Amino acid sequence: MTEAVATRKKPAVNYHRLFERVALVLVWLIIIAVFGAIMPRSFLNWGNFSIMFASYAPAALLALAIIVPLTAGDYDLSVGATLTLSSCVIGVLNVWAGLPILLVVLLALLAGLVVGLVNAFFIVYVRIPSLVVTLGTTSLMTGIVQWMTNSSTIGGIDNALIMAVVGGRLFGVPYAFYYALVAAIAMSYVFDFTPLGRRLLFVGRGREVARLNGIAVDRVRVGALVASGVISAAAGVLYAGVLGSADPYSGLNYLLPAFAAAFLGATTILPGRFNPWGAIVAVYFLATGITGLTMLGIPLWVTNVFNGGALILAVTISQLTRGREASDIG
Amino acid sequence: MTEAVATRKKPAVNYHRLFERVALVLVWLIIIAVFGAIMPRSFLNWGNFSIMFASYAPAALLALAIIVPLTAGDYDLSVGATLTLSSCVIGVLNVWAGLPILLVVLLALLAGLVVGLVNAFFIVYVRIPSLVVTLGTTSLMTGIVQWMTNSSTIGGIDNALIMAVVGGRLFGVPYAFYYALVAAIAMSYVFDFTPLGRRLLFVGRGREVARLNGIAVDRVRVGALVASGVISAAAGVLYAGVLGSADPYSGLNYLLPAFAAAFLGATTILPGRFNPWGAIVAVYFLATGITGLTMLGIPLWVTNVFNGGALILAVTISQLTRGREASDIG
Amino acid sequence: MSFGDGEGALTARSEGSASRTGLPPVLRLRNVAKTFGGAVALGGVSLDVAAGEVHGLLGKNGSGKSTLVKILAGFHAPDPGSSMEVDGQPVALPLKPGDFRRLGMSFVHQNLGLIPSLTVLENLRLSALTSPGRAWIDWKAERSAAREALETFGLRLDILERVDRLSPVNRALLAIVRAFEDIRSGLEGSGRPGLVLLDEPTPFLPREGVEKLFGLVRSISDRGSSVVFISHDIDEVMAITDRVTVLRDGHVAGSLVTKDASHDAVVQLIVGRELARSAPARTARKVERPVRAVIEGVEGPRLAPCSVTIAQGEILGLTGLIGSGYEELAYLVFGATRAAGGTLALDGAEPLELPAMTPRRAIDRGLALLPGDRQNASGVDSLSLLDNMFLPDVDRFFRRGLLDHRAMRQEAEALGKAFEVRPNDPIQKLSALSGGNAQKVLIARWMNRKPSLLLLDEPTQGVDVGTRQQIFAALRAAAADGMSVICASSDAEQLAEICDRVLIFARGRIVKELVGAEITKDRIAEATYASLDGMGALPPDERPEDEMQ
Amino acid sequence: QDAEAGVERARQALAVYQEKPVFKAPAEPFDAKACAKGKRMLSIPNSSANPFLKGIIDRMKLVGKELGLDVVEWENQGQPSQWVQGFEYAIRDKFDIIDLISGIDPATVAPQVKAASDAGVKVMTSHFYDPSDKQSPLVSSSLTIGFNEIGKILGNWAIANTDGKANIILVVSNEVPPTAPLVRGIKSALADNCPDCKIAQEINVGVTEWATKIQPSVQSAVQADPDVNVVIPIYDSMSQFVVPALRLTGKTGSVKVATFNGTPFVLDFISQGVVDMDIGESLDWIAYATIDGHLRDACGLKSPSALNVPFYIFDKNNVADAGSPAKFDTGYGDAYVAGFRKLWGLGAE
Ligand SMILES: Nc1ncnc2c1ncn2[C@@H]1O[C@H](COP(=O)(O)OP(=O)(O)OP(=O)(O)O)[C@@H](O)[C@H]1O
Ligand SMILES: Nc1ncnc2c1ncn2[C@@H]1O[C@H](COP(=O)(O)OP(=O)(O)OP(=O)(O)O)[C@@H](O)[C@H]1O
Ligand SMILES: [Mg+2]
Ligand SMILES: [Mg+2]
Repeated sequence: MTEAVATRKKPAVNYHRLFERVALVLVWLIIIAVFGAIMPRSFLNWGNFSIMFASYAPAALLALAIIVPLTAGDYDLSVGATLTLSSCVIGVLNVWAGLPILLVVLLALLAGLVVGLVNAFFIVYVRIPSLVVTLGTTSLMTGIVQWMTNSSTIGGIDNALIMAVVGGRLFGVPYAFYYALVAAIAMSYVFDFTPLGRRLLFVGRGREVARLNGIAVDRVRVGALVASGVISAAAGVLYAGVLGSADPYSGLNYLLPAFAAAFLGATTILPGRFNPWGAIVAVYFLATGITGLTMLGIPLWVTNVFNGGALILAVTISQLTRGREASDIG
Repeated sequence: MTEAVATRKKPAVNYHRLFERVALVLVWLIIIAVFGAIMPRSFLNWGNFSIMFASYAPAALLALAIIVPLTAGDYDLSVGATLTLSSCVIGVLNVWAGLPILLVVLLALLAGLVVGLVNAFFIVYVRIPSLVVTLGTTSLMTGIVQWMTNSSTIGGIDNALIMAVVGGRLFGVPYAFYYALVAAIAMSYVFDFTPLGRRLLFVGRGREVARLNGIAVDRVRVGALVASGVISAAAGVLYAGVLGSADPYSGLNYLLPAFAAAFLGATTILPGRFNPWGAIVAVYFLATGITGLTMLGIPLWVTNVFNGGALILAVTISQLTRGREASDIG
Repeated sequence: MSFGDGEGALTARSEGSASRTGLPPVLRLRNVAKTFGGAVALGGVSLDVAAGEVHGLLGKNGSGKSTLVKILAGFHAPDPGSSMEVDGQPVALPLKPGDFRRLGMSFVHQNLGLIPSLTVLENLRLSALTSPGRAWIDWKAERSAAREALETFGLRLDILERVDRLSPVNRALLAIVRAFEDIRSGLEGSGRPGLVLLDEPTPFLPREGVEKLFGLVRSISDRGSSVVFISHDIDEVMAITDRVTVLRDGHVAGSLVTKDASHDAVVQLIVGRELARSAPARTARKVERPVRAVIEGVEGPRLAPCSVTIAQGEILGLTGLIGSGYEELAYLVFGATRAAGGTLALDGAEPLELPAMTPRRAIDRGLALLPGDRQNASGVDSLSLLDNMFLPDVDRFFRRGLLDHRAMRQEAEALGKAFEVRPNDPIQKLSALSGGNAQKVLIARWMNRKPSLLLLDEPTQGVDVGTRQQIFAALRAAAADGMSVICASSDAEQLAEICDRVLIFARGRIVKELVGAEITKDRIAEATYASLDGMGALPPDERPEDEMQ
Repeated sequence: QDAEAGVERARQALAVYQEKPVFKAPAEPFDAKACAKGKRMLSIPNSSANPFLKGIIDRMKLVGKELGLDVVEWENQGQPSQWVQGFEYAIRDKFDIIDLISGIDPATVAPQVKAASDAGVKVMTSHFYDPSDKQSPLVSSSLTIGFNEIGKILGNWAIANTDGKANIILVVSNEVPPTAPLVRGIKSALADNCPDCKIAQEINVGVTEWATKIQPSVQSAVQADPDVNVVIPIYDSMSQFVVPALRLTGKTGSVKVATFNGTPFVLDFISQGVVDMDIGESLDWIAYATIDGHLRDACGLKSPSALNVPFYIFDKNNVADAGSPAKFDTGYGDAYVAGFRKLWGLGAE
């Protein structure tokens, strides 16, 4: 009998779930339609979207960076500072020290790796809560960046980087976007189609269970933190390429939006899990809103309200859809 | 026999614990001694400390605000934005609308209360993780403040407020400090000597268990979030009083330091628990470091390194003292 | 009075203290129902608990016992239409948090309801420390009250110790002391007898602890308070209760007066059918079999170096009093807890150093461990059955660079069917399954790997009688195919049913080995207790510090 | 006809800023060494992280040293609580002058300014007020800088370089006080000299949000109105976010960028051809002028009301003078050094 009940219930549940999975995408399409109706010429053209795709690529990469340790159960608040560090490493070594750009990019990624290792050392081996450690390393890195750059913006980064990031275009969209896209594809492959992804998930959801099932929990956590360091350093490289300069201050401003996108992304595609496509959709959903609103000439404070409101609303709806069952995120 | 062993072990344990409880205070005294030795005249005088006590009072209050929901197991990232909101409410209503200052202060506190209720609604009733909700309300409030103030700093707040905050002095220390002190005393009374404090603690450490044991978990959490809203609004009032003006942007800068202080404070006085005196010690420990370094004319980046380094180091030592047992904080 | 000075087997409840007639029932429930998002946990339960009565509440896993208890604790809100009376007075449902105190109830919950990261003092005095209406906590008074309470119950604990540093036994005792202490102080305060609800308090307790608990139960029921006692151990229930009510699928299946009922009648009422107890075919397996594993000198926190050999296809039982170290062996061998020393040789191969053992290595060598702590160590509630089933060997499905989700799903479905998991939907979260079904999934996880040596810790704890038989059958079938099993359990009946050989532990050492026809429930129980007596001759300061003190 | 005249007026107005700056004595000569003797000045920048302000203070220290004036920087991270501490430090340590340099509005620290004045420490501002601003009555003297004048330069430059068809996106930060006079200047130049020019959009971004908001807003604005031909980020540090916006929208070169501050990396942007002009001031000159003005006030002389540091337009024609990579006070000539030394009664260097 129980069986029968279960079978009868199934379609209803799946219908709900399907709706939840695509809800944010639908809302995205709706706001595109609305802005498009108001500004058919300026908003609804490929140029507008292609630019939006490219200019939010660093933010998208940062959101991707965050969800790796989040899935494994650790918060990495240091991604914003790592982005700054990486782009300033590029600025200092390329512009001031005159090192070739390719080497410098590698060194920037290496810096991200080192940050990840430092975080991991304190989080995994000393067992300090991740929030505390990454709060601390954020402050540390901010100091180091100020020392390194003399607190000044460094312009004149090698044009090769700029060309590689925003110079070339494919279907009218600058390359920057495709880097983020490739990262999302790779990450969603790892998350969903490799044993590593499963291990990450298990470590995040039940550390002791994972350990007793032969998963090297510490190694997975270290790996996740290092990955987050390297990916946010890559976001820093993209950022330097998009700007053509290195700014010692801007990274931290991307921290809260990136977290917001990660959480918002966890309400869509695979609701209840941090997932790369969800994060990407969330970043560009918010970007679309901001772009549309600014094109309408609406004051910028509205975009803050939009960001906050969209996050709370989306998570609320997602929560209500799932009948207030305890959420896995956060 | 077990008894005997236990008795024999006890003093050693207590000695360790005692050391841990006062370690941060000792380090504080040491850095005071060091700076004092270097700058006996300018650093080591009451005037220096009295002003430091007063000017970091809003930060101290903010750290106190954070630990209430932290103890109950919720993160409140919105305290920084609430501080801003409250001081801008004062600016707009007092300077622009000309309302009397006392009424305006009440309205500012009321605004904090409303923020707390909104957070609580989504966190407790809709069951969205606190990190997500308060991230969202931060963005919302930032927008609202920008709208309210036209994104501009509002000077000329009623002198009565300024006098009440930094005008009068007791033992040379402006009143501002005593407000924070009173808050800490009240909070430590509630935390340690009232059933409410225990309820808060039980809710934070085990929600299900607390509910099974007849604690109205939801009510306690709502209360904690509202308290945090009101206290950070009070921090905003102090802030407006210290400056005599309302700045729509500065609040967020206090968020990470306040969290750092809350966590750092959880390594001292009552190690392993968020506690008001620990938070106060932590705020003024960091303030002392920054003040001393500034007076020495040491470049700015060093203070960031000091902040981050102190946090990580203190928590590491605290963690090692307790033999890497899983920590409760974070 | 102390939990420590236990004596022999459970004694049957004496006459005379049975329910007092004339008084209204302490607790009267009518039509109490609870639905969790469509799933019916309780379908309208009516129940009376008389004053001074010890009332057994029985039923298979998931039959709704704990749900009922949690409704009374104000944790769950019952569905509309439910009604409740206490001492003849109607009580408004749902209960508000803390109402139960006003109504004179106290609880030992199934998971004890303690907060691990707080101190003994805070947990013990929880209700006093958190009850509203006091402006001030007098810590000195609280400390002495806590010491006094522990003293009264003969429990020697440092009141400032964190609960997570206590042994499971002491944790259980702490919860029990708290419940009885609350009732005692309630009785002193209002003079009104109360109601203690014990939701499976005994699995953590050694025999003498159970005996002591029963002493407490009797003493308060003699003074007019009532007790609701939940357990899967029929013998305990027969020993202590006056009356039993059996739940089945959220409904009352029946009610019996204990002294008029037989063991089998109770079992039948619980299961809903007669249970054929299969006699293990031990005699046929007396032949010499090749050795599967030689464990030499394994040493752990509570286990003195000891050696164990197990043959292919053998089911080896480990038991003893709690704290005797038997429960550690499996974790040490698997590398879940770091061993202080010892080696493991499998199938005649080179011996492996146990201190260097990790779960990964153990799994690679064909070992499997099913921990006793299902919630925290065994399965992940928030993930699907499928994920849980293939956790140790997802790699197997990694083909041509992709995880083969289809194959996983098919295999999971087949596996679920084979182990009679209900409902068998591999995509569903583990949390959607009842405890017993979750346990089946987790056993399936390991059995599916065809391990050469399966290590089990309390495999059927909290599992109902029917499911138990299924699990036993599966184990026996696998053993017949050559799998060796080490099963640590405090449940003599279970060991008697499946084991070829049983080792009895005391104070970290193997003190006795039972084989063949010696393996009966009674012999195991007897040997367990005899083990203690044998140690009584030791000089006092070499007395091991067992949990009970 | 009228339009052409306007363009011509604009060109003429610009001419003076395109010549190498000349030194004009702000006031009568005085004995600066005697005046400075034993005096101490605490310079509190808006934030020590700002290289522009840091550069001024470092140079003031050098100049002060020669005169015997002890110049101390109050290092801070832009947090008002730290400014407050700076005031108290100055009062306690008996400084003679507190110099609020470029950014701290005396109104935002009114209680402290009052306390300092009461304690006999003269609070002065430099490089903060526009001459048209209402100044805080608590401040002893202020060395104003012509933000309004800068606005006019920006406006006229836009007119002149679009032949009177400027269609402008303005990027501003309203919470910074100099913004208002500066924007007024731009608007008045447009009103006076170019009735056909217009401001397509005025984007207000708080300083803390520059990094996240400027680029997308400028992109949207440029796309929303394809006829835009000038972007004016009023402070040149904003331009690091404006440049990529134009690059992505493919408008680099076709949309001109004009800005103010003379920050080196922006001057480098000019040589790279992604920014068209930047109005600069010599930091060293500012340092000399500030010391000059503050000393006069401290010694009871009449302080000049303005900083009198000339503005200079860098564009692709003269940006090479600023060095490669550009520096903060290169390219302005050094007429002021001799000028001030003479004024102060010092010998030649
Ligand atoms: N969160 C849930 N979501 C969906 N179904 C659920 C959920 N929890 C329980 N169920 C269903 O309710 C039914 C009863 O489960 P319950 O846990 O009460 O069983 P149980 O009696 O405890 O069994 P066991 O003896 O195996 O523990 C099962 O069919 C289970 O699938
Ligand atoms: N919070 C919950 N959400 C959903 N279902 C639940 C919840 N709690 C219990 N259930 C379901 O209610 C039913 C009754 O569970 P309950 O815990 O009362 O069983 P029980 O009789 O105590 O079993 P056991 O003997 O295993 O302790 C089960 O099907 C269980 O899955
Ligand atoms: Mg169950
Ligand atoms: Mg139960």
